[in-house]
Amino acid sequence: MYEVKLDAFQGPLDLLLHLIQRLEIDIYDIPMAELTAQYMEHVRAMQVLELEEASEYLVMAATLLAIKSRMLLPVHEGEMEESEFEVEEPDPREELVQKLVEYKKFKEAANELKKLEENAPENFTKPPSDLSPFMQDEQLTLFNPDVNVYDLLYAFQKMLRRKQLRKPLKTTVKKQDIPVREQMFKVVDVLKQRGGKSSFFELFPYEDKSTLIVTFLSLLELMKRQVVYVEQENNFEDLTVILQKEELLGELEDIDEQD
Amino acid sequence: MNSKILMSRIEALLFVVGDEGLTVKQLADLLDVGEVDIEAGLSELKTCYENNPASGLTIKQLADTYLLTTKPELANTIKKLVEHPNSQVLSTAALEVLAIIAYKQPITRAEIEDLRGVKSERPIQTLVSRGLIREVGRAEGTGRAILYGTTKEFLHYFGLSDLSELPPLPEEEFEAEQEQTDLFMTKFQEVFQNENAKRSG
Amino acid sequence: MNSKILMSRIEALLFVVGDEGLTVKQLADLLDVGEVDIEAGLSELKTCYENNPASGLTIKQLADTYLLTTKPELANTIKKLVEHPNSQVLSTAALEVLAIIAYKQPITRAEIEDLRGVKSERPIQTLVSRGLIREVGRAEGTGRAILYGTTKEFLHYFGLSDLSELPPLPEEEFEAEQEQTDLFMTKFQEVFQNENAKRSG
Repeated sequence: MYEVKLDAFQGPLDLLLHLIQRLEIDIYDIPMAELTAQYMEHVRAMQVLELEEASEYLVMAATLLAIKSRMLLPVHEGEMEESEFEVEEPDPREELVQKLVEYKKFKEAANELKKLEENAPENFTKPPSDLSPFMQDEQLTLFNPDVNVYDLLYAFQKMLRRKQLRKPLKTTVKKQDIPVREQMFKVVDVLKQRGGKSSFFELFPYEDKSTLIVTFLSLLELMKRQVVYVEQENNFEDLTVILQKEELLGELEDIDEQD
Repeated sequence: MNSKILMSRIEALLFVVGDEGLTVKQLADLLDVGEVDIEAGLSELKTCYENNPASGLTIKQLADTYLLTTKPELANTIKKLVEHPNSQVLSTAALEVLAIIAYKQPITRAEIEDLRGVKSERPIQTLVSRGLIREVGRAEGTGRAILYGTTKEFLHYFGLSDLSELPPLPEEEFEAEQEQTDLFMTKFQEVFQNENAKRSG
Repeated sequence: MNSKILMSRIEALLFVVGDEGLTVKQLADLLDVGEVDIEAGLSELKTCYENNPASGLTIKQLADTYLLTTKPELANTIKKLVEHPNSQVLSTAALEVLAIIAYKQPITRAEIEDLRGVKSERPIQTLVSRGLIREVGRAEGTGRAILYGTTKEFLHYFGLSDLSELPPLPEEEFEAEQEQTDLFMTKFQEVFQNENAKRSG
């Protein structure tokens, strides 16, 4: 069984690179049978997740199978050993290898960009000043003639960002964190109201993220203490939370509140 | 804190906020020094600007807000920028207002000003007179404020056949939440599997 | 023009345009002096900022544009007021697409998708709306597909002043060839030694 995480891969090429690395395969001499088998197994596990790119994974699966079968075609003995006889019989893997190598290059480049992103020097600029006091009334030149929709979008974006950036100054009151302990009682109450059973998502009617997280933590605590348990009929179906104990009293003594 | 360092910090803060400016109290809070020190720093900065002919900046006080601005004697230089046909900048305010209207129409002036954080009467006027935006209705409520929207001329100007051809706005909020949910689900599944393992074990 | 006055004018203009910045040519046109004088003025201004501990500003170059920014050592002060623009980091998908565009620009969506082996519409959209990439033209042919390229914002975001400052693209091909050559040499030496052994034997 493989545990395949949602969105762990950036597509079939990424998955293949991962497998090649994990199986310590030489990218220039791929054992197709092994790689295909591993790939299929992963895709099978991932298909359940209904990835948006499911079709691309399947196309790649078909490609791998095709390459594998082409490699099984009989090859004349001599060709294998004496390179002088090597003629225009391209390796069926060649195109795939090229793709993988090319993709790997950009994957690494993306990592380099990530490092740059983390270490970018932090210079702050300012929004352009309001120049209307300097403008004539009859000012007609509005835009640079090259202005296009992207400038429009960017102007909007910049404005939004500017607005977002100033938020901390205005909202100085910090939100009061709800203690996990308190939320555990609430969760149990909700469950009692619903006859001891609720769908997982119905336990999260709260809008702000901190409440969501506290509710989640409290649910984990309740599970750990076996006050509730969670059922799921099939993979990735809705979860059902079921109350096991009516009373919480003894269960709350050793909760670590993170203050 | 060394007074020079304090000055550099005040200057940097006033610079990034631009036209909005900051009050002495805000500066004092941000820099964690007394208001007296901030006042001294501001006045020292201003003196430096005034005494330095190579500096184009000065500090202006509007009510209780201090802002960095260009020296009055440089007004003619700045005017050139506005008059210069190829300058990107002159478009900024109008372009921003136009962008807001394009993406948020129908929208009132008050809403636009709220989004931008500055008065926007002038750019709106200019855009109306250029035929890029127009009144498309009136808001409900006492004021019956004018609602603005874009015109056909707008589509023509930007080579669009339809508003739906505007590049879509980012879904960053959504993505960020999405990621959190994913993380959340991953964590949850981990715990869930552990629980299951315990049960079956 | 007196060089101090020129500096003050350059500073004032750069201040007013803010994150838009200005090129040497624009500055030269606006101030009606030669580009050489502008370059000298910019460099003199930068030196003054660097040497003055009471100054919070510096000059940064992005492609051919110059902008006024705060000094990097004041980042912590500014961050009390504003979030760092990079606080919302890019997803892996967006970084991959961005890397491809950065090194292969101008490039179409289809080419990007071919390289990555997956649909890439969403990350492209995110990058467009964050101002990191933009349409730079249309491909020849029936579809007239959009060609994407990186923006100045891209340079700013990654702290580059120029595309040439991008780290070189890893050259897998080269390494592979190297290895093949090595293998060849090893084989050759083996055979050679065998031959020698036979001869001497």
